Formats: sequence, structure tokens, C-alpha cells
Amino acid sequence: MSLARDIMTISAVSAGVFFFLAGTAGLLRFPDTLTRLHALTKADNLGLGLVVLGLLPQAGSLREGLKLVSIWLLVLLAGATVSQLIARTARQGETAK
Amino acid sequence: MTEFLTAAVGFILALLALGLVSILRGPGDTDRMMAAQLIGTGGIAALLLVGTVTGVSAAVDVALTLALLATFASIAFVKKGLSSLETHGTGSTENHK
Amino acid sequence: MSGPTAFGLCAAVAVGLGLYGLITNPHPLRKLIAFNLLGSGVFLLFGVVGRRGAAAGVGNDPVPQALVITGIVVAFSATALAISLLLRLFQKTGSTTLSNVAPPNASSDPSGG
Amino acid sequence: MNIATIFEVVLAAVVLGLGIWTIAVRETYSATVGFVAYGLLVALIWVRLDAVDVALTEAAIGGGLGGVLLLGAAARLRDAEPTVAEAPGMVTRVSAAALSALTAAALAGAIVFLPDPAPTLAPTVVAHASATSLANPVTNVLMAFRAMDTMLEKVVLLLAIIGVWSLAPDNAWGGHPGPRHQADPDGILVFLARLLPPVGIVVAIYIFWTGANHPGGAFQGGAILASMWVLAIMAGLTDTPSIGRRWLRFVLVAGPGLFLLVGLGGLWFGTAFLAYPPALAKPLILGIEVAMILTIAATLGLLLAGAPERSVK
Repeated sequence: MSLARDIMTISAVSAGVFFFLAGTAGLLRFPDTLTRLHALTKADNLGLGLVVLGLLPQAGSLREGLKLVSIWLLVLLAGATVSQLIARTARQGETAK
Repeated sequence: MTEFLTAAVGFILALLALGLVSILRGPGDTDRMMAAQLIGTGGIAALLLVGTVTGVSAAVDVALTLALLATFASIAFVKKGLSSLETHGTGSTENHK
Repeated sequence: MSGPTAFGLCAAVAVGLGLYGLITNPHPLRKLIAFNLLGSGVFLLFGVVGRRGAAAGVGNDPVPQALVITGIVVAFSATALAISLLLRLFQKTGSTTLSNVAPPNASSDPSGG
Repeated sequence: MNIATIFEVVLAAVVLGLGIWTIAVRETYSATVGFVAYGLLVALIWVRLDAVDVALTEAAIGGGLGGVLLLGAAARLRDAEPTVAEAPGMVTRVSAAALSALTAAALAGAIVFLPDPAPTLAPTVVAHASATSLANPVTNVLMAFRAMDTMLEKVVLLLAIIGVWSLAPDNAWGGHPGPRHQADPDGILVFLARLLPPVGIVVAIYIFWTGANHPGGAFQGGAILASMWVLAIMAGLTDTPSIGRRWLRFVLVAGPGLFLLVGLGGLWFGTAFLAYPPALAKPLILGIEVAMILTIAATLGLLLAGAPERSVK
């Protein structure tokens, strides 16, 4: 049982770290704001989500688990809103030029 | 298990530093606005992992606080960036003083 | 080298960096940021020393912890007051220079920046 | 050298790199962004140092409110940047560098050669925890053993807000602090500002309540409340209250006022200033903290908003 939990943690956290890696690579390589924003949101949504998923089996109680999930939901909400606002700003900057 | 999670935090931190370099160097203001979002997400992931590694369960509470306040900071980043663009760039809109 | 020692060295360097920025940077807002960096280094030094005082099931000496929490709040309110002063100065004179020399004379030396 | 130490060295290096960026970069806006990042990562160091109470405070202030404060100033002072051309000369720079290096070296030496049986007050604090029936040692120190410090800190907050308000131009005195934000009714920001504050208020109350036995407390909860309030103001859903309002002034003095009253009561009934009667210690502390969280939230929000600047009709 403990082994199964550990395997799940290791695989999910590894996948999460991979998405952070992909997001960072995108930030470094992509040419303009909108594509970089696209890369960043991958790290946000999937990276953190998978890390949270991986830590769930290690959480001591139901309350801890719920807290972990609510953190992810909060970050999702924030990420969606903020990237909308940034994209809108970038768009306005382009049309103004 | 602990070793794996610690290595994962170290890796995420290094990626965070790389991402910050690219964002802070970035040509436009809109690129810099992403910084708060990136640090928020990466910081929360690192915090959750550190909390699990060291067995400090209250680290989840810190992550919860960070999730709310990083959202707030990101919004302020975009909002302040917007107003400075308005007064600086287009100049067509004259609203608040 | 143990972990807390690494953080202690980091804090010592942060104090040095803050001090340097506070003295050399001409922009008042940058001076404020440098001062906050200095303060944060001092707080971290408290934390590192308090970490060595872990005892009786408490991971970090609670008295320096309480001092640091108070310090962070006071530093924040002082920063807020300083920023208000700075914004008012800018509103009144149109510049943020702290020198007594009138701004037109200062523009004759464009080498800085 | 095990993997945990390597992680700690990496963390210290990243934090230091951000510190150097903050000092060295040319643009003020970038320096501010660097400082916000620095604040968020310092919170991670505090968790690693097993000082979670401080980590919560640092996350709330260093990463959140403080960053927003500096950022707002940087955005408004942007035009002022080129006029400052009085960079110090070479002599000043070199001597400042020497002085800073000396200070850093002295502090580093002090850290490396600390006396070995480290002095600590932790056992004393834990031994007296039964006096207040609170299990969080930091809350015990803040609210009981060193309550005088906390009370004076609240007075400092009050003085800071008086100082900020006193910078208002004559025609704006009595008005609303900060600029008025226009609400975009279909905007996504308004949507978020309607959705997030209820969640934030619940989290703030949780952090406040858990502070009795686990890390947390009035200040951390108050900072979250303040950020939610300012979020609603930034979205244009509400305006800052005009500074002449009676309820506002009452809230601003409630925390330190109640603290002072309880302190004087201790002098009257008990033995010393701020001495709580043991049976009433917990309810009294709770009462003070409830007043304090409101005061802190209002004060922090108003400190972020700044001085009144819109002229009153």
C-alpha cells in the first residue's frame, strides 16, 4: 500500500516537474509575449496540478488533502484571470503601435 | 522518498531562477508582468514539497496565504502596468489623475 | 557547512548589498528598496540564530520569531510612510531629487544614470 | 554533503542572486519586481528555518502587500527617472563597497563563530504556556509575555496612517484616499473581485483562529483581509472610505485602544501593566486579537491606498 502511494507520488511529481521544465523552456525560447504566456500557463495549471496530485497520497488527513486541492483551484482561478489581463494589455500595446 | 522530493524542489527552484532571468530581461512591460505569476506558482509548488519533506504541515497554510496574495500581487502588477502604459504609451485616454 | 549556516551567510551578504545600494543609488525609491533588503537580511540573521536555539519541541526560539514579526510590520509601515512622502515630493516639485541644487543645474552632468 | 544541504545552498544562491539583481539593475520597475520575487523566496527560507509564523508574515508582506506598495510607487514615479542624474563619484562607490563588504564579513564571521551552547528562551516559553492555555509559543510571546511590544507596534501602525494622511493637500483633506478606479461591468477583473474575497475572508479567519495553537494569528489574517479589500477597490467595486468617517476612525483605534484598556485593567485589578488574570487570559487575548485583526486590515489597506489626493467639492 505504501509502495503504491510512493509510486504514485514519484510519477505525478515527476510529471509536474516536467511541465515546469517545459514552461521554462517555452519562456526562454518563444519569441513574443502571447506565446510566452501560453508556455507560462502550462507550468501553472498542469505543473502545479500534478505536484498537488502527487502530494495527495502523502497528506496526513482529509483536511490536509482538501487544503491542497483548494490551493490548486485558487491558483487556477488566478492564472486564468491574470493571463487574460496580460494578453489584453499586450494586444492593446500592439494595436497602438 | 525524501531525497526524491528534495531533488524535485531544488530542480523547480533552478527552473524558477531561469524563468525569472528570461522574464526580467524581457523586452516589454507585459513580459515583466508575468513574473509575479511565475514566482507565485513555482513558490507554491516548492513550498508544498518542502512542507512534505520536512514534515512541517503548517507549510500548507503558508502556501494558501501565498496563493491569495500572489494573485493579489499579479493583479496589481497588471493594473499598475496598464495605468503606466496608458499615461506613457498611447496618451489617447485621459481618465484618472 | 550546514543549511542554517548557508542561510546565515546569505543574510550577511544581503545586509552588505542593502547597505551598498542605500549609499550609492541616487534614486530615493531604490534607496528604500535597498533599505528593505538590508532589513530583511537582519531579520534572517535573527532567524538563523534562533534556529540554533531550538529546544523543548520548538523548532526555532519563539522570542526572536516574535521580534521579527513585529519588525516586519514596523518596516512595512515605515516604508508606506516614506513612499507617501516621496509621492508628495514628486507631486509638489515634479522631481524626486534629494539634493539642494536646483534641477536645471543638475542636468549639466549627464554622465550618471 | 547530503541532498538537503545542496537544496539549501541552491535556495540561498537564488535568493542572493535576486538580491544582487535588485541592487544592480538599472530600471526601478525591474528592481521592484526582483524585490517581490526575493520576498516570496525568503518565505521559503523561513519555512526551512522552522519559523512558520514568520514565513506567513513574510509571504503576506514581503511578497504581497509590500510588493504592491513599491510597485505602485515605481509606476507613478516612472517619469521622474531621468531627472535624477547625481550618481555618486568613484570615491564614494569604492568606500561604500568597502564598508558594505566589511559589514557583511563581520556578520558572516559572527554567524560562523557563534558560541556553542546556543542561548535559548524556548524552554522558558514552553514551561509557561499553561498560563495562557494557548499552544502556539509565538502567539504566547506576542500576546502575553512581550505584549508591550505588540501594543506599541499597533501604535506605530496608527502613527504611520496619521503620517500618511497628513501629507494630503489642503483641498483634498477629508476626501477618499488614492485614485478612483473605474469598474468595467463585463470585465474579468470585476468577476475575480467578486469571486475571490469570500474565499479570502474564510482563509483569513482560519489563519487567525488557528493562530492559538498552530502558526498563524491576527497579523497574518489581517494582511489577507486587507489584500481582499484592496482587490475590490482596484476592481472599482467599491471606493476607499473618506478619512473623516467616524466608524473608520473607531476601527483604526480599536486594536491599540482595547489593548491599552486591558493593560490598565491589569494595573488596576492585578499586579502589573498588561497582567492578565489567569482565568481570563484566553478570552481577553481573543478579544484583543479580534479588535486587532480589524484594525490591522483597515490600516494596511489604507496604507496601500496612500494619502487623499482627490479634491473635495
